[in-house]
Amino acid sequence: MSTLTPDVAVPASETPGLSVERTRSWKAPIALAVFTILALLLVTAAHRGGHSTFRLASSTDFVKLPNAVLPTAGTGVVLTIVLAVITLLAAAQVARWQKVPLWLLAVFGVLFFVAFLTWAGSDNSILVPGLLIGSLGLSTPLIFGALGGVISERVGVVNVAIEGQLLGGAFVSAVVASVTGSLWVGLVSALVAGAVVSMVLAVFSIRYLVDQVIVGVVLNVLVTGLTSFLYGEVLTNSPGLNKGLRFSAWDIPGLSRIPLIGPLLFQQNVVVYLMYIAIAAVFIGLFRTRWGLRLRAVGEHPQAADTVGIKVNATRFWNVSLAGAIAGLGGAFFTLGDLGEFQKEMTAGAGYIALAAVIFGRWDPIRATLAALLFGFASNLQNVLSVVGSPVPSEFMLMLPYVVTILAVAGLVGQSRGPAASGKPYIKS
Amino acid sequence: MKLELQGITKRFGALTANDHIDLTAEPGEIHALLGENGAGKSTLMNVLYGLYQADEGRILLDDVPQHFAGPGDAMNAGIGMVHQHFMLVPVFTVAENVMLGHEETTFGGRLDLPGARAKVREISRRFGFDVDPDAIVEELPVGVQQRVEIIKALSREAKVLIFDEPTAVLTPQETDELMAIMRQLRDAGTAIVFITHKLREVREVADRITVIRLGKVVGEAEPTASNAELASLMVGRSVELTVQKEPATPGETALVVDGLRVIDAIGQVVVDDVSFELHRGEILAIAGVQGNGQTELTEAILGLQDRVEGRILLDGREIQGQSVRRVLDAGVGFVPEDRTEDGLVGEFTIAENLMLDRSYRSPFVRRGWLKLVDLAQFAADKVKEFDIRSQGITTPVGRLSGGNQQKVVLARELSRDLRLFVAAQPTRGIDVGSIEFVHKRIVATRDEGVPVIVVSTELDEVTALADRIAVMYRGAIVGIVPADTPRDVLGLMMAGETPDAPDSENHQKEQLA
Amino acid sequence: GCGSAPSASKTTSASSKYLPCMVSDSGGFNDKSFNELGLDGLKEAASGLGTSYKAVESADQTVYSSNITSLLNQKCNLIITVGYLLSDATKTAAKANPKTDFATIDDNEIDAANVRPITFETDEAAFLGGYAAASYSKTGVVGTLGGQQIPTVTIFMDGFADGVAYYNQQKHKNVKLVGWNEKTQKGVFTGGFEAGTAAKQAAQTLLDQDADVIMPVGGPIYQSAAQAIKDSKKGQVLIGVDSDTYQTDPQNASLFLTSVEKGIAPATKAVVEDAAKGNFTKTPYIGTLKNDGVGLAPFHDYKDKISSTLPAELNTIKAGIIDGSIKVESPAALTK
Amino acid sequence: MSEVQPTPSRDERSRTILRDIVSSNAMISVLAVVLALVISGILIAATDPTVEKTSGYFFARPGDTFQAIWSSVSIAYSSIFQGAVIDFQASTFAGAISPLFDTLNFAMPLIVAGLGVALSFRAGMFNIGGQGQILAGAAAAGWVGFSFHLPLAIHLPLAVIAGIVGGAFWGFLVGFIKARTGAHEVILTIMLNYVAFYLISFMLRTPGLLQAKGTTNPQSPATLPSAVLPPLLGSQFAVNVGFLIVIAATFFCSWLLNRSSLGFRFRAVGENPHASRTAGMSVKGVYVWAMVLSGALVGIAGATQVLGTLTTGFSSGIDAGIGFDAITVALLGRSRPWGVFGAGLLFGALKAGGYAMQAANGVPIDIVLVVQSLIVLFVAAPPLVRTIFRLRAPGAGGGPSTTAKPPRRLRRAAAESSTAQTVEAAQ
Ligand SMILES: Nc1ncnc2c1ncn2[C@@H]1O[C@H](COP(=O)(O)OP(=O)(O)OP(=O)(O)O)[C@@H](O)[C@H]1O
Ligand SMILES: Nc1ncnc2c1ncn2[C@@H]1O[C@H](COP(=O)(O)OP(=O)(O)OP(=O)(O)O)[C@@H](O)[C@H]1O
Ligand SMILES: [Mg+2]
Ligand SMILES: [Mg+2]
Repeated sequence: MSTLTPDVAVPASETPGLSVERTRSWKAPIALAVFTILALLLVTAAHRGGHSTFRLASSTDFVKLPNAVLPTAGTGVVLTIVLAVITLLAAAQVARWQKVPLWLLAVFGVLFFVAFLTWAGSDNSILVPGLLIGSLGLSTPLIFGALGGVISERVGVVNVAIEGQLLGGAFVSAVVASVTGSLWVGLVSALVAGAVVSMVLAVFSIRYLVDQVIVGVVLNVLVTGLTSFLYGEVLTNSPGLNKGLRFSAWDIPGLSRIPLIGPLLFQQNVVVYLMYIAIAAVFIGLFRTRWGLRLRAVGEHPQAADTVGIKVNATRFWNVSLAGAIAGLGGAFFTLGDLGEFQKEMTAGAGYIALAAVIFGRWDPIRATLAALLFGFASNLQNVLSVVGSPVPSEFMLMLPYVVTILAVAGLVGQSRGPAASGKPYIKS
Repeated sequence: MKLELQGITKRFGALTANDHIDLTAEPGEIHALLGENGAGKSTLMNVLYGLYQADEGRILLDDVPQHFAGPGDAMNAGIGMVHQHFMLVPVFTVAENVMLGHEETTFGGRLDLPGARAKVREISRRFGFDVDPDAIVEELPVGVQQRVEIIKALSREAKVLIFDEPTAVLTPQETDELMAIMRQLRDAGTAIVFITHKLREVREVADRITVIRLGKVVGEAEPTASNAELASLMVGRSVELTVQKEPATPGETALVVDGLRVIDAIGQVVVDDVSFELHRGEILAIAGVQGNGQTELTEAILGLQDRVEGRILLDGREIQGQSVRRVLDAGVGFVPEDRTEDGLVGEFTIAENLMLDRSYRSPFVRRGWLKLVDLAQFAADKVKEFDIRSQGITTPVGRLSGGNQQKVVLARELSRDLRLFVAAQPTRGIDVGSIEFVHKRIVATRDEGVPVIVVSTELDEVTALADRIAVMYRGAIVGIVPADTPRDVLGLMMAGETPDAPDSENHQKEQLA
Repeated sequence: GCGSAPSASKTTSASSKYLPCMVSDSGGFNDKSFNELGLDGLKEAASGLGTSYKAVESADQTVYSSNITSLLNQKCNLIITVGYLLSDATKTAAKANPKTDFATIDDNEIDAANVRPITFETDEAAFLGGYAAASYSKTGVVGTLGGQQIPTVTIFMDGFADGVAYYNQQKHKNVKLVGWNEKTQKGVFTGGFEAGTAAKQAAQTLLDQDADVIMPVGGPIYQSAAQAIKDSKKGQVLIGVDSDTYQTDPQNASLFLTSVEKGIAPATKAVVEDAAKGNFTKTPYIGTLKNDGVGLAPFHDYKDKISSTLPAELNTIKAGIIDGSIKVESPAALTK
Repeated sequence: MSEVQPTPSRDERSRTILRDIVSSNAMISVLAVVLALVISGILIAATDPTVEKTSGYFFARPGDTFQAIWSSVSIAYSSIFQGAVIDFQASTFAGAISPLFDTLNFAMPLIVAGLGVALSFRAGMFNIGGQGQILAGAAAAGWVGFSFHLPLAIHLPLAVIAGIVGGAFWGFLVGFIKARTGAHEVILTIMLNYVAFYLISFMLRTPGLLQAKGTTNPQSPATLPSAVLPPLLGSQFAVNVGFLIVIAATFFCSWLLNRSSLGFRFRAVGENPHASRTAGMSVKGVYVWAMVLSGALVGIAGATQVLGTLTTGFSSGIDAGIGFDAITVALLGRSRPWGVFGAGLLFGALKAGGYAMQAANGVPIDIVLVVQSLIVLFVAAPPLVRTIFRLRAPGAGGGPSTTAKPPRRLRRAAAESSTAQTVEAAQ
């Protein structure tokens, strides 16, 4: 070493270790306090008596958990006290210059929902598995879309076209399954349809350097127009093209008998199981394999990838296509996995919500999945609450998931950093 | 391995960036490639590395003609390149960066990260680097990042190594270390092509020197050639290499920085209790290895930092805690370190960039209207005055060369009534001719009685421009010393050691007296 | 103006040149609801009369009047507008084109010589549906859900609620209705008229409340409810709305206990035929139980599964409603 | 010391000019429209029942198939023309040109909303929230329009201003939240669309808010005559005074972006927020202002909807998809005010013509979406169009550059000063 190190050595590897000024943000305790006060208002000003029943198992479950019957007022008071205690704990934590741990926030969130449901479900019963299963169903296409979005953006192409990919997948899978009579062929055709939409995105943004957001938006319009046109001109006149075939649910032996979890996760149809696989595959693939390493390199620093011999634009093209294929599967959920028939504009903005989940989930497959689940939960909560007769007008209940998303994005996520080269075309001489 | 380039020609549209260039690098030789900005050096190397396809000419390795369709081919043939702008993925770890492109995998296609780590450690040990394979690249100092680039090339067993301006971002010490590494590699039989603007380095390390200008080889030189000879070969005319300036005549105190602390987004104290005073008509150079708080210091003065404590008084008025606009209005001129990112709007025209900091009121705005005629006149004047070479004032600045971009920034910042001028890395990455010009303007500004702060990691520049030198280390000022302080003392200070002179401020005062 | 269009259109011989036309509301003609049924009626009438017809869809409410204008340019003799949202556009166009006949479905506010309103007292039929549902239910819970909370939807739900209540009162039972509270006018809505995951989950929440008879009101959303029922595999049933869905949707036929029919297709057909024969009148066509303009469809597959006395009870109730001894009330009902 | 540029010979220059015209943006746009129409024509023909029938015996009598294809497509497109430009079957001159005014009427909200979206684009933001902003604008304008009894001179402007304020407020929410918390405007605008929709739906069915008296339908009362935008050219033509507002808005945007200091800051922040901040601009302020102005412009579209297009009371579908159409309009217009104006006219014509086509031969209106999106795609990718039509690329500066040209006056001033320079250099 002596020959190599000059006399006045600055050990170059030594990062200047700086002292750290601790920061504290009162955002979290304040938010908790607001919700605690809300809970307090519910149990006092909007007092409701009676009993609230939480049914933990539906009648077909293998293991029947007992119902939880809670006195509405009493439970409300107790939970409000617990919420207040958590708020104080959080405040104390911040006062001691420490961050409020995420799990505490999670516990608070769950308890608040329980408190709210108890209040809203006064003299009524709420089927908890139903609430959760419904949430999963509403989330499934969002998760597929979000996974497609994550892959595409990670490789450097902003994917606003998720809506188009979902819709394309839904349309083609319904038609192909009807024509061939095979659900499986339909499923594969959804992959292809999503990939084709994506390829248009890829060709225009990579080959022709058109702004990716522009292509995405326009593709959504194009696919909406095309499917609606064909639906009106062709499908409605030949019902044989839109027979409404569906996958039925498969119980996974053993697993499906686990109380609560079993019916929720393991009595689903194949599209949902494919979703589990997709989540795991995308997560492992992105962070543990050569494919993921290269993909992320291309999305972060395409020149660097190019200089080590990775074909940037080819990588982008194929991965964007793959992303479309995954989103196309989500489209198949609308038809083959859920409703059977294709309906005009049946995705109803799910692609945009999936896009929001991608950003909300900070371009991470797991977080994006969680974001999509949150959205599905909020949507289904709305359903459940309006059934148990919550006194809030239906429109405000319908607004709930969107407001929750705004609050979450504004309050929790804030500025987030996407893949550095996302949205930028790679131009090589 | 012997590298030979024969008659390489590369055209970009009408522009011939390389015009029949011949170049040979023998094994065990460091071949320096000198040339002004835009001379065509990087283009030539990119052709060699398979990033560009040559329009004419051939590449031979050990006398075998090669065809490189992409960098992959070049790498497989044994060519490695340390790029002018690092080609590292910032969010990846060192090991991931090193393995990228030739990853080993274990069962099921999983990445063999342990293998990559081992490789990084092995190469580090061989060359005496100290690089943690699991460190995230963007968190590493530039010097270390460059080592990662070298490890990357070595991990692929490169026999021909190209260094494209590797020293532009290094401290003198790091530069020395790098040159030691280059010698070591050379001695191991690697053929090295070394590109730089810095004549001192060339003479120190090169075995052979080729100079190109406007895409053509204009001559070869021996390492013994004088700076002036090399410079005039490069530029095609004689250049002044030292800054001509009269001794400073400092006036009253203009800027007082007192107990300044800056805390960054993750809570680190990046500027730690910095205090100094600055007089009218004086240049204070802030030296230091990059990343020791200089950037944040200048940004804090300008009001760009969010969490700042302490006081900054300009002519007795507090400017700390003010908005950037207020600070600019108070008469601060600022040349940011990263001109394309912070100094210019690339898609805007030269004229529009020249009014960027005066978009609220006169002289270019009246009652919400832009005064385009006045602006055009002003821009035309400035283009002439600062010799900004372009097709005209409506050229988007993104299309200008780096030196000309910097001139646009300078023209803008120096055309207000200044009470303080702060220039961060004013000559980074620009050519000798432009450096000369920029230095002259800075000194002229001082001579008008404006206090000037120059931040530079180049010791040459620091010593040439400064009336006093402040050295920063880990966010604090290690000492403020006179301009004639020897380089090695400055080097030690940059490494965090307090200067020998027990009381440098006293020394300074003596000088003033 | 009518230009070269034969003004002799009111004679039977020229009926092949009679051109009846229709404008949908923003739901479009594939809404599995009134737009589609209206079009069906128009098609039937046209083929019966041996004429052609024109139908235009409105993508949104701002194009109602320009669609009507387009049809006027096509020299239509009768323009039927579907849905109360087209009421104002119809009124304006009718005033400006007194020579063209108009008919408007689900709206009775226009009073003009060349406009014939077509409306339905749907709550009367829904009352029967509610009663039948309550009678059939084994769990003691029945449900309903809507697309959007608008009168043409809630009128079904109100009638249904009254029917359930009447059953409870008559039989001293306590069948519970979920998804709609007539008093507070609050309930479960999917937010739109699309069949889809959202609609399916909304239906599922009703099933989760143990409802075993569900009446989804809002075009195709019943399809989602059908999927929810199939998935739950517990043999719940549906009550269709608008048409006899047992016949219009064979795929899901086995799920339909019955349907609350709103005779849009026959009404439209009758109005077109009247007009083509020169019998156009401004007198509203009001579909009621009395004139069989609304009604309860047969029980089809469930004939043998319902209580044996139910048909008779329903007949009595029907008579009661017709003679006014049984009151059906809905805030959504058009002022009679 | 200015750069010595080789001046091209006159001959060479004129050849370049010719080539640039052929492959210029205008030409590309025309070809893009042609291409989009051709593709949509194929779709129309392929799904036409007669074509399908005749193709069954194609090999026996191919002529029938071609005849069917030709008639399906030609009828479709001639009815578009008839519905959007000139109705050559009309008996009167007024009747013949009245489709032109239908086009203007449809274009009106598309242009203003497109301007709003374009403005946000130029400030570096993506406003997908047109739907919400139109709803907010329409609700506010509508409420003022039906609630107060005032003279026309006061009432009408007041209602329009209310629409502007409504849209601006909905835009402000986005800008404000983004500036305060850094939340992504794409998420915010999407979510606020839904919030607006449900909020307006609720208000429309709640007596005392927006619901018309004496009805249970979720519909607002009719706009009072004193707040209705009067027809511009007499009542036989669809276009109303709102079009003047739209023209004024276009002039305003053009001024704002090219000649005002606020617009200068919008563009600077849009291109490079870091440099803008370093140059003392308030980036957050720009976010807020840009979204406020963007929302205000979109709000005008809401106002013209309820004060001009549909004055008989509106429901929650009053946005009519314009918020999303506006995005394609802004894109086609390359975010430049007069470009947006032109794009809005084109899309207005397609919409007017599309409905006429639907009425004439039953081609679903959705085909218009296909045409629109194809046009935007092709316009955005000149090289593709050139490849298809085998055109040569223009000299320099072709490519998909979306950078705005500098304002013309600046260019002229620059030309003067640079000639002065060359003269000096020559001496
Ligand atoms: N995209 C472009 N379009 C047109 N001309 C360009 C473009 N990029 C660069 N140029 C021109 O090429 C020349 C050199 O540019 P370049 O940025 O390579 O210079 P450089 O070598 O970095 O010089 P400097 O030392 O000033 O940094 C300039 O005259 C510039 O105007
Ligand atoms: N991709 C490109 N397109 C057009 N012109 C280019 C391109 N790359 C380089 N040039 C031009 O080629 C010339 C040579 O550039 P090159 O980067 O090789 O210079 P250099 O000698 O490396 O300069 P520097 O010292 O600034 O790195 C410049 O005028 C530059 O503008
Ligand atoms: Mg270079
Ligand atoms: Mg350069």
